[in-house]
Amino acid sequence: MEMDTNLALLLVLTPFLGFLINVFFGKSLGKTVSGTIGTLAVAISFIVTLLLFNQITTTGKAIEVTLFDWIQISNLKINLGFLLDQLSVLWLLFVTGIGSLIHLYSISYMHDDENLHKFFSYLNLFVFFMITLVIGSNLLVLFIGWEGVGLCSYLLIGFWHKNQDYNDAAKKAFIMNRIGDLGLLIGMFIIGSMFSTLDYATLKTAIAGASNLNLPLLSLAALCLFIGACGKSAQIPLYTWLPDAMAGPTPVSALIHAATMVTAGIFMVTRLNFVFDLAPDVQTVIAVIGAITSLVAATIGLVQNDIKKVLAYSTVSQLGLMFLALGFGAYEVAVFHVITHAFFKACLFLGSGSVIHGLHGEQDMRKMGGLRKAMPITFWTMLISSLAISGVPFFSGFFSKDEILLTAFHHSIPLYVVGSVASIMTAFYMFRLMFLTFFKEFRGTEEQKHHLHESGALITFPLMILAILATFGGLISLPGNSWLNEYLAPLFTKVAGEEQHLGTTEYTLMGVAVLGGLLGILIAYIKYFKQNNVPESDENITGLTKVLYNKYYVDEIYDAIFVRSVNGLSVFFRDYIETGLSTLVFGLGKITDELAFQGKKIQTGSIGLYLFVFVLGLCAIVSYIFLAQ
Amino acid sequence: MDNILNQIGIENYIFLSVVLFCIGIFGVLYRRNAIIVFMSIEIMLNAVNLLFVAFSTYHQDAQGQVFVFFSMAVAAAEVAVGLAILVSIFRNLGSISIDNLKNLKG
Amino acid sequence: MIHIPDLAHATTVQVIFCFLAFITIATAFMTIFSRNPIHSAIYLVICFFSIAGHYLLLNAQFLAIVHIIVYSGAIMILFLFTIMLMNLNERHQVHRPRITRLGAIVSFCLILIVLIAIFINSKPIVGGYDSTGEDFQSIKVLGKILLNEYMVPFEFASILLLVAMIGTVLLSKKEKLK
Amino acid sequence: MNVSTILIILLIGAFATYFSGDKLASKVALLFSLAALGCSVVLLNNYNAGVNISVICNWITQPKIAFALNADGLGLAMVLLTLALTPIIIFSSFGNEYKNAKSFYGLILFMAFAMTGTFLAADGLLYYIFWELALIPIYFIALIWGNGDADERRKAVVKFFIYTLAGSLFMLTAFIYLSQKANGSFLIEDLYKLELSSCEQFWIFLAFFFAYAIKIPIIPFHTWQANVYQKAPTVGTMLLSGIMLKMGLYSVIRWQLPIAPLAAKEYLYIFIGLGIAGVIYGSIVALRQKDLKKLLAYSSLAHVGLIAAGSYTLTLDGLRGAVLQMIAHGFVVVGLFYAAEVIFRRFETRNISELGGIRTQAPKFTSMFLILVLASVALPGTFNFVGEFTVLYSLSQINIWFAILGGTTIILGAYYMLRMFQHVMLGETNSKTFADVTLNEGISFAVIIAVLLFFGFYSKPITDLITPSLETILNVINKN
Repeated sequence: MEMDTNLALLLVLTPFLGFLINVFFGKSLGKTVSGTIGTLAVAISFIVTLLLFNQITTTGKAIEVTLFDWIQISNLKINLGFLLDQLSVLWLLFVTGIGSLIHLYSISYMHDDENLHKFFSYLNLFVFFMITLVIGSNLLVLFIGWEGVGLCSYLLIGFWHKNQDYNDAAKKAFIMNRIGDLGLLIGMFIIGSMFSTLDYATLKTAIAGASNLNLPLLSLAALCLFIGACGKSAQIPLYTWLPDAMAGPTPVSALIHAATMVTAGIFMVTRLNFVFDLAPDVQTVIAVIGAITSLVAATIGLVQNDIKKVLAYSTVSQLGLMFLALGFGAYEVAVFHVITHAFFKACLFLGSGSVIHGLHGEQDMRKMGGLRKAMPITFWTMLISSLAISGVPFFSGFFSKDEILLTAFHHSIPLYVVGSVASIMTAFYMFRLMFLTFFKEFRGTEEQKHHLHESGALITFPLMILAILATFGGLISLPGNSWLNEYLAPLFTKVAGEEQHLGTTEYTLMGVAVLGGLLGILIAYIKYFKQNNVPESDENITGLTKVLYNKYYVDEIYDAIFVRSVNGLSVFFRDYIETGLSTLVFGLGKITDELAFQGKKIQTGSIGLYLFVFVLGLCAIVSYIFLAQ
Repeated sequence: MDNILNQIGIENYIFLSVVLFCIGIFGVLYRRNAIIVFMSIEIMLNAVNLLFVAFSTYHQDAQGQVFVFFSMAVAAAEVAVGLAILVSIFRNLGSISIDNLKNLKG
Repeated sequence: MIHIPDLAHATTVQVIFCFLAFITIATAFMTIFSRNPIHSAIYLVICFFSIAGHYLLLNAQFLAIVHIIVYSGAIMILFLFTIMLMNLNERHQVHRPRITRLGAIVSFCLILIVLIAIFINSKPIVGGYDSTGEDFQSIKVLGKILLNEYMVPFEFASILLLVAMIGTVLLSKKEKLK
Repeated sequence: MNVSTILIILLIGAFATYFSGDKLASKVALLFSLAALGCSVVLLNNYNAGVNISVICNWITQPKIAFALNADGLGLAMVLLTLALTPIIIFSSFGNEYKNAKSFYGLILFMAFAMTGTFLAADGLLYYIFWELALIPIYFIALIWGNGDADERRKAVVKFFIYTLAGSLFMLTAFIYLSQKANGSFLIEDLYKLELSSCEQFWIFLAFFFAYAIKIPIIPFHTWQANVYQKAPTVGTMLLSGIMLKMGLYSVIRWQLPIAPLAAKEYLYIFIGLGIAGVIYGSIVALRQKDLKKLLAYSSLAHVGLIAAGSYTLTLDGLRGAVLQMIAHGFVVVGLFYAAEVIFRRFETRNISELGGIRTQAPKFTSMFLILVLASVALPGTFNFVGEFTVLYSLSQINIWFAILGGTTIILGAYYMLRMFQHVMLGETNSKTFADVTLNEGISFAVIIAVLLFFGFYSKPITDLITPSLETILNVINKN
């Protein structure tokens, strides 16, 4: 046990140590050292994770570590403790693994930034919180990480803090997340009061052992928890922060807003699968919201011109697919897609980062093109990832996406259709991105053209690793013979048996999905390669495209409904209610003043009158005392 | 020694005092001349003193008389100071009608 | 109830009391109604003397004498001096508004009725004037009480008088014009 | 050694500071406040070791007023809060020059004395005396050393003074009535033992409520707050918001609830509702404030609303969360006002629209400010989260809607605080130069932040300290 505690602490605290070193000494250490320390810290965590992974797979038993009491509530005692089981270690693997790669990438990518040490300290802090989120043994420790990663996201989106637009985006991300956090908190309150525990293990036994559960209340709890997941994992209606979050440096987008943090919602739902299993209505809600999100985000992604925005909407869309799977109780499928998605989306983001780096900050695809020759490694890795995300057979995305659609087909045909349409769109916009960026002629300025070059080894190396993973990642869960399902089996109460057999239906569906993906690619090929279309400039966009381009005006609607009304209310309160109340209080003073002024007039100064009144009063008092009894 | 009240009755003293006291009040209200007002006050004081002495005899106790003694001392002081104030007022205002003293007017 | 002495069978003491009471009330009234302040003062002296007579009647000789000295002597002289100093006479009298007079009379009646009503209402225990026979009001006894039991207030009375004296001197001193 | 030692040290300190002259005053004051803190820590040790450190002796016989200081866990926790914040507050003022410094620092110590007394007093009238005593120094501090137009300031400060005084009179009336019922005794145990009818309790509760609602402040009795916070010198604002507000909240737990439990139970929903209305209202008003200190004042309003709501739940969680949150809020609000002061020292303005772009010039200051902002919005890992979570949990036990509405503070709080942070600290580099924190300033911030983070992860010492006394109080509340 001692050993496990030390390992767990090592796992958590190394990134934190890296954070502290970079905060306090980063500037004096110099850029390279600072970056190396940051990377090493995460790499050590990765190594520890590998050790733990080894231990888990051999023993098959979860490691529980309890550090100390954290919060005491009458019927709840919340420990600060860790739970390292199959799920958390799996998550850790790609958090720290991809984290290390992205740290490595950042050393080169951020090298020109004067605040590099700060960047690395934030990244390390993020990894620290993400690890806490994943390995917490109860919901509240998860919540530390949950809010912590939100904070790091805030810090990193607003990393270039001189630009108030970026700061707005950061603030928006934080606040949107907090809306979800409130839901998560409320869910925790309900669960806490129902079962007197927030600890996963205890909770699981409590739910399994409970005889007459208050199911409506539990469903409410599940719904609240799902709202929390919506915030963090950017689902309708709380998804608008994620595209804006692209204001941050690209490695951040890759790490936080694609691979790790946004999957926290899926992690949480998977963690609490035993709660959600008991709330079928909520599961339906999750599935529907997931499907709608995936479709809506995909449609918006169709017309975006900012390379990172496309990827952002693609992320939202993919997350929607994952929730679709979660909604059907197919947790392992969702987890599978999380992993493959982490690989290819990280790769895509890093690749786009490489492109942006090569073009000195240009993000508009209309000003790119023909980069294939100048940046071959970037091109090939991104191509592989795009194939993966489009669901082209034998790339990782094919397996995971196919399983999701398969699950959907078994449960609900309409949602299956929605999911499939979203997948076709995904293939289309991804290849739209590829064609616009890497093929044809370069459309930027001459000077940019002059400076075009492939990025350095530190950037391309992570790209290559990720591309390999994106290609072969699917092997962990082949249809019919899934290592992942077996690995995760101890977590789930329901036995996922139905996907095991492969029949004609399944093969047909697979074929349909592949055809759909290829169809999407084909349309993109015709439109952007054959016909050589380039998206029009902003002013000329009209009709439906304009609606899509402006993201259905959701931001504007939210702004009008919530932000403006709250601000208007604030001004109203400040200018009217506050002054009104203040006047009321001063009014009491004024009334007293006025009474005194009127009372003053009684004081005529005539002693005779005073005496007369005095005698009358004397009479009254004396007769009251002596005669009234 | 025979108690004198056997022949007169305490109530007669009480009524005498009451009447005297009321005359004092009447005088205070009726006259505007500050000096006469003062005199009225003296009458009131004496009414009370008289009652004290009567009760002192009634109870065969000297306490009442002691009190009268003190009240005389206070009265003497009061009159002395009061008249000095009056003199001072007269010197400044040229009149001692209390109608002129309206500094208390709000 | 008001016990009106039967004049025909009145004892000497009763006659004296009635006489003194009449003088007291009459002169008190005259004090107030005299137009000339000096007359008022003189009536007041008579009134005080009659009260001293009451004290004597009640066998409080020491008090009677002190009363004469303090009131009829010191205080009245002060009054007279002041009046004369100010040179007041009838001409200074302001005409009194009717309302004031009415008010004064109303208060007079009211307070008289109230007080008398109280005394009647509270039914004083009349009769049974027992005499302990002890001497309680001779100069000797009073002196002992004053200087034993009431020594501190007695001393304070002296301080009071001293303060009054200083105050009077200060007040009546003519301020120097600057 | 007993708790009166602390009071004596503070009182002597106040006079010593006054007589030490303008130059030495600040140092002497700091010395005495630290001595008091040390003394309280020693006493805390004694208390934990089971030594009786309470005092009770007769003071005035007619009416029967005892000089009774009762040091239980709750009282000690509040005393520690007061005495830990006082040195920080004094130390934080080292960068400023004050006219007539000896009176200034003397008054600060005197106020600490009165507030400590309030937290310790176990006799109704003694408590009332301390309660009112605390008002006098802050009146002078705000009036004489405040900022802004003198007339405006006088208006705001006098309003505050009279308003709170008027509220306290209701409390005095209640105490007198209670002592009549308790055979002339004002002792808290005797008052606890009273069995009042529900009608009596209602009026007593209301009388207390006026005093406390104005002091805390609960809407709609808060109108004095923002103006006074703005006009008072920052030291005064820190004293007011850091400690004095807690007097009201503490008194709710110590006096109001146990003495009138029936009324508290009957009108539970109304008072929790008022607290939560304060949370939402305060947060919304804070959004569009132009003055930094005013914004912080309204954020205070929101936070204390939540604390009050927690206290009125009458559950152990609610009370405990309220106390934890009181302490956490005490520290964080002092830190935030100090940050406002640091900005004011350099830019001579607190107008949010005139600030911005400080981050590039003062990274250390920015980090510290950010941590305070995050603590204020109750990020997990900070002390405030522990309190806020506990309070919200207790609210959810009463009614889930309370938790949801009260929970809006985590959204709105984040909104106005980050909005403020963005406009004050971020953006294009400011044209005016902003020197980073000095050593003195850094120490003050570091201490506050250390406290917030330490207890954020390990609040057990405080929880263990306050729980027994809160349980006692709850027993009194639930005795029927």
